[in-house]
Amino acid sequence: MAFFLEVLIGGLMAGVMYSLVALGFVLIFKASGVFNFAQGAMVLFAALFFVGFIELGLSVWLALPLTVLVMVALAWAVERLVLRHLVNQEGIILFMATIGVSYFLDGFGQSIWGSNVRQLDIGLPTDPIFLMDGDILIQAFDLWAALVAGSLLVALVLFQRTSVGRALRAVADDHQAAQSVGIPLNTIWIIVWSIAGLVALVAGVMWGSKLGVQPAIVSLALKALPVLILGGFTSIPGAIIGGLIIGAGEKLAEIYIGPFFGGGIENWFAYVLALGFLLIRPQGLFGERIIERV
Amino acid sequence: MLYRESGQFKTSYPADQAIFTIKQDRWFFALLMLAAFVGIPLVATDYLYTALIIPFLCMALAALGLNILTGYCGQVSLGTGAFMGVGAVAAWNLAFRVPELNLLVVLVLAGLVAAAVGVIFGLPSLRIKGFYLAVATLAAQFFLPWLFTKVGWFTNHNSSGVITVPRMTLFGWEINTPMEKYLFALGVVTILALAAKNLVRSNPGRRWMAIRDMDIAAEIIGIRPIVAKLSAFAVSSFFIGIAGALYLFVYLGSAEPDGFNINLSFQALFMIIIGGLGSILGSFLGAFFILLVPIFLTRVPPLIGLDMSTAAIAHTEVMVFGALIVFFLIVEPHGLARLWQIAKEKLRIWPFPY
Amino acid sequence: MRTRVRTSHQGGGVLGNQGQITPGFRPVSETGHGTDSQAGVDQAGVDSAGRDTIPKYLLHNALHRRDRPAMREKDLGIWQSWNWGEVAGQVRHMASGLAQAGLRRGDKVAIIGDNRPMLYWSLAAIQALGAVPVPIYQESVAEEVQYVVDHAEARFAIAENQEQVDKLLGMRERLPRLDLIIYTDPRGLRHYHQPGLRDMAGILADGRQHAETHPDFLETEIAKGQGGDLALICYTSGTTGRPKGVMLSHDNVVRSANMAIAFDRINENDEILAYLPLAWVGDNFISYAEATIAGFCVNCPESGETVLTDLREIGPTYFFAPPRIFENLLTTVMIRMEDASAIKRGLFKYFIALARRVGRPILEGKPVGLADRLLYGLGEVLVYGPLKNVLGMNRLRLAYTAGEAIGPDIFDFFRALGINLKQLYGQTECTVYLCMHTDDDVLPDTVGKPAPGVEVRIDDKTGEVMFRSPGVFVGYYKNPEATDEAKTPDGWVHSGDAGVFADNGHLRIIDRAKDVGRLNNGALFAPKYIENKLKFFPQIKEAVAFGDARDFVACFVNIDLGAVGSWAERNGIAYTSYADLAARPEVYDMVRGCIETVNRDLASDSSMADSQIKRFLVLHKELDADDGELTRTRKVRRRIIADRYAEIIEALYSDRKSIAVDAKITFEDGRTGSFKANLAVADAQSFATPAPTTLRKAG
Amino acid sequence: MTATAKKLGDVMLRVENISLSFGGVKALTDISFDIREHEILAIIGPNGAGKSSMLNCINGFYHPQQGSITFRGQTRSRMKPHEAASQGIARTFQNIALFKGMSTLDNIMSGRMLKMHSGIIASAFYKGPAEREQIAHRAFCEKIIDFLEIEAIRKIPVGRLPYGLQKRVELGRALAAEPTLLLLDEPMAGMNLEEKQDMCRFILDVNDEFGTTICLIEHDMGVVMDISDRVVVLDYGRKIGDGPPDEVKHNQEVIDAYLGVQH
Repeated sequence: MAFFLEVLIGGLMAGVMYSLVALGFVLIFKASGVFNFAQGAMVLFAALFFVGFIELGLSVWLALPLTVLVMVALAWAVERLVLRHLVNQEGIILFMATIGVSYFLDGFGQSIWGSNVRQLDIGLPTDPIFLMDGDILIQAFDLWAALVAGSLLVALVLFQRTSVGRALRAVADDHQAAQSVGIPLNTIWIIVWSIAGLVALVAGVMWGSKLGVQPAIVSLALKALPVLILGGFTSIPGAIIGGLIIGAGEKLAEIYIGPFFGGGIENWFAYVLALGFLLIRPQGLFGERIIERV
Repeated sequence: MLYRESGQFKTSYPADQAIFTIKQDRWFFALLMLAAFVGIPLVATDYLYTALIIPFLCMALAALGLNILTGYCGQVSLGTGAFMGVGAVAAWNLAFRVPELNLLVVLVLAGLVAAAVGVIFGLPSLRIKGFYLAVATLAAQFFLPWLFTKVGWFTNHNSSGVITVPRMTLFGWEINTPMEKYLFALGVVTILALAAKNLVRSNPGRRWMAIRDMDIAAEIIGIRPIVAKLSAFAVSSFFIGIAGALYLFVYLGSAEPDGFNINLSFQALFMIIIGGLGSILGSFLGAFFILLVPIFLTRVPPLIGLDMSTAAIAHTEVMVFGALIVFFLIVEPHGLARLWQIAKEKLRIWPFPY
Repeated sequence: MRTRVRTSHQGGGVLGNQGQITPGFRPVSETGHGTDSQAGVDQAGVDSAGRDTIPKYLLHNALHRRDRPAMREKDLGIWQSWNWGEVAGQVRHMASGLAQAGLRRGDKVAIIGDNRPMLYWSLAAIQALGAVPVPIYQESVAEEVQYVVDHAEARFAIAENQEQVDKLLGMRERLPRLDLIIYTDPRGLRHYHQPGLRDMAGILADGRQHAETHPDFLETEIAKGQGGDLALICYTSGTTGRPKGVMLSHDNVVRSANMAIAFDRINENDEILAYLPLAWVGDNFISYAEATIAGFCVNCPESGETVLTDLREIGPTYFFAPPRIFENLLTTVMIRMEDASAIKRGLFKYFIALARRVGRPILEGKPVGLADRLLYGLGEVLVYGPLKNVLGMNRLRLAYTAGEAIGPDIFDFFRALGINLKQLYGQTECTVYLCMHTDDDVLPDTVGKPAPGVEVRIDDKTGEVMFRSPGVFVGYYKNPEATDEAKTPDGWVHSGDAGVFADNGHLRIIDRAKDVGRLNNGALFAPKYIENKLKFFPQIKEAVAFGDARDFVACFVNIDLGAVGSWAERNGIAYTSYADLAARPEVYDMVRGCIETVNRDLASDSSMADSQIKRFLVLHKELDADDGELTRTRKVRRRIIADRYAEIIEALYSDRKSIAVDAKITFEDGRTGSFKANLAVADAQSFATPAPTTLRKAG
Repeated sequence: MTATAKKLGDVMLRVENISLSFGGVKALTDISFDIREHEILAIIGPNGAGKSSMLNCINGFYHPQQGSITFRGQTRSRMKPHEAASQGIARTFQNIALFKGMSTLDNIMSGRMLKMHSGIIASAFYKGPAEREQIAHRAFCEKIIDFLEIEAIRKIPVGRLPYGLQKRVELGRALAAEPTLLLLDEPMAGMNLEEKQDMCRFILDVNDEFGTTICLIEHDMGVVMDISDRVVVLDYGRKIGDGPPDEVKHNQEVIDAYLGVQH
């Protein structure tokens, strides 16, 4: 029982990480209908720059804003060089475009900062914490991560209430409406991608300091996709809950089902879980139902 | 400019529906085939075969398969690598466990196995569309290679998990040298490409394109989505499976099942984006282009006197791919095939602009 | 949908029957009978084998060219094809069917519709029975149709489709002699139950039955026919009054055709596109008579809109077109090239210039420098070949233009491309031709020398062209006075055209004889000659010159909406309608430019110097055949114009600067309205005649 | 040839008390009417009256919460569109739903899919049965092309065609299925007068030459009065009129609906 809880909590904590990446996807999808496959690459990208700056001797508090700038610049570049030219294309084309972007960032980041694994320590406590008189062990780091994720979420929810936030939701509904809000579409996209960039940065930092900054992060980030299917592409809470479910689900599966398959199932379990889920509820946990009109 | 179509009128539907309706095109294609079957074997070096030509054939076939699914039926898939893996593993097991089986039979059976698996993973397409489906196919991409590594039977419990191809013979013809392998692959690919062309210009093709262009209308004229989509998955996977088998048999020779990973999937996807969605020709052009880029990147920088570390080259390669994709999607979403088509049109109405 | 009677199975009928008539029949080798059919044609075009009617040649083809293509039609997306065997089968059934329906020797049968195989076959079927086909222009309005059908006393009418059937039914009570209307395309006629209306399919079905019981009915009927029999009555849309029915005998047609075939070495390998009105003697002559006698293949376009596409697909080897078609082709070529890339335009300009220099000599086998030959060869690859390909002329070996004078540079352009374009002069009364260019002796402003077997002389008093030939028509149907007017007792015929023989023996036509007038100062005035010079400008579509019994020459001009329109766009001149564009001062200036060029040209020829145009105006509406201002063949109807526009004409000869007109216009949807327009009358500069040394040498 | 020249057969399709709503929003309320063999029935009504929804119910794209639709004697519930198609119901759409990537010919051929049976294998070989089938059906589709007078655009991708022609091609695609009931959703929307006249001619010809029963939605009253044998009027999802054109023309409720009187 205790062991189960420990695994469960561990899984939930891991899930938080997925949620962080998924959040980025959702933000962009909600605002621009673009399925941003590059979110994972953005996580690595952010992490690379962050750790890179620190290695250059900058303090965390200097590196952070700098990296934020980088991510904003990136958002601007993406809008300028990619989105702007694909405005009226079908979603699937944009999706493929983001795959391209993903590759580009991947290559770009690494050709600047190299591809070897880097340790990242932003001073988060890593000592274990024992609950239920020692039966359950939790990494303090995971708690912190959860904390950060939580606060980020709160921030986002608050942001949604601001005029810009409302504008963003207007865009999600339809682009004409966006114009009426008074903020040009391009600007809105830059904003959204910047925010997604920040989220990516947070995720990157968290993951970087947990597993070290390395290209593998990208493929880890792919885990956010099943999360989206579970939570629905357009729901922030969905992203969080989905993340938790996936995280917990795959840990538990690894421990309790894995052995029958000789382990290593967590790199696909999430997908199969999501896939099964799709068949029952295509629009995801929190996604709205789509009525097709003729 | 080179066309002299006037006087080439059609007095029957078969003539009017032929693949190449213009005499000049038929000549051109005939020359191309001549070059492929006779010319290349005369000039190509072993390096050329192994580094470019053979992988080109295999990947072109894979791209062709993916194009049927994505380009013609509009269903995005990121599972190409995995389905190639299915084909490869199936073919290897067949060849290994039933040695007396004819090589062609092996390929076909491997393709059928892949097709079956494809259909299974295609099931979600009945409920979900677009990105959802793309994600769903990732499940296949991660699950299948894992399966092959975990379940020893697939690799005959080989400790290293590596499968090595037994020596190949076709009707007593020993296929050893790169050239022989090339000719074999070429034969297979040619036949399959023709089959693909036939499919897309008759019922199945129209069914797929109808679903792609407007699935609602398609259903209302009596096309059953389940049939259309699953047949697309089946045919696509069949091609990809055979491509995978070739990839292992004539290109790699020996491989680990999880070598058929997501990068392969993306490579195939890039090939059809750059080559041209919904075009048989495009699949080949795209494959050629994508495979040329790395060779280009490794060869050219030294020539212009700057030496890049292998890592640097690898990274630039990835970057270039990314940039190319975005570039093509923006500039010519229909890829090289469309450029080719435009050029051809220009020649046909030369000297007029329209 | 059009009913198609494919006859691959019935075609055998011919062989079957022939089998009984000529035992041991074997198809002759292709090369063998190419000459065979021409076998022994003497100077007068008489066939030694005794074939003196076209149906007799049809039987010959059914026997000796059974499997060669005879006819194609673009229908249902492909070129449906019939070989001579199948055609003969069709004709066999149609003839039997018509006979069953009561068609008798000597009856007249009206035929009205587009160029459809079924209608060409009906020509043969009707002639086979010794009846006389009377083709009618398919765009004729009901009244015109009624007049011809009634005047020809037609008992039967074969109509292509609902449109034509409606015209006939609408006039039914005014056509007492018309017993039966047969339509070939049943679409939309499902609910027509009028008596005396039948589907051709039914006729053919009857015919098929009858043919089974009377296998050699067709052969015996055809055998009864003789050269002297009437082959055809063509109603000429004369420039004045009611159309006259020109009667042509089989001798006329067969001999003329045989000589034309020999003249241009036309053979069974030729291909033509039948797109000119079936009712025009020229199409009847080429697409039916020549085709049957020489045994070449006739291709029918899918529809009016697709003619150019079909032309391109077929790529005929033998092509006949009035000048305006070549004009339009050249205009579209030039307009399309405007938008081409600079490089292409450069290439085009360079090689066309080269072609204009050396193209004709090369075509006519005259000596040309090696360098030029090589360059021309390169041009053939880069420009001429592709161009001819796009125009559907790359297989063309023989092209004729006739009916009107053709612009010299249009004419030169096509010859420069290596297309053997020649001119021909003739009329219905002489069975199509009198003079033709020979391949090696071609001049843009003449119609060539009299063809073999044709005598031509100029009446020294009136300057009218007179002729005598085997093709001379029998007479005008039910109009002996007119016949006597046209024919002199000694067999010479008044052509009605004024012409002159150039020193080199070529004939040059200047105008209709009756239109040649004199200015008040006594100088010769040939309006058509002037008008043609104007019409040679692509911007000018029509022109009407006045001057007879006047002090000076003045003219109306119709601009060409296509050419001037795109010119206007390129020069940023906005316009709403034809009338609006026509009234633009810029357009007036442009037209004045053209007129003054013509004046210069006229001035250079002392005999014409006085015909220089002093005043002109651009007409607010296009002259139109539907309004009776032009003939169906787009010839100007002077009388009608003269009284319809009397007021405006007076304005030309007054000193008024403008004239108000009340114009009727017809909208897209058929409604009509009228608007007030104010036409400007403009002056043009004229020039002094230079010293006689620079007189244009004839030809 | 006029619509009145033919006799109307018995009921082909019966709509009984249909009600349809999307998430509470009522699109159709208790609609009932018949469509008779060989007739041309027009459904008219202001925008948002539920006309298209009605067609969508008939060809199985929407599934009404209440009521039943009986086609040729068999009442069906939750039928799929492709099933409706295989029963002989074809339709065109308000905003053209052609397959943009395909040529005119291919679009029309695709309309014939239900009649073509050669499978993957046969098609892959092409030569032989598959080709023979293609050709047989090509010939039929060419007749439709000829009928609709669109020879000139046979091989042009429909995406490049002007609006009016696209409408024609879509009609052609529907005809290719040789339907017994043809549903036309605003076949003349956005056409100029000439195009409308052509379209009317085609609709009448179809109804006449092939005896196809036609149910169409149209806004142009002139057109409706000219070509339809019977008119059903919808307003706010309710049926407010049903009868011959001139009868409906004088129905007060209808007039109000069109003048937009509140009720």
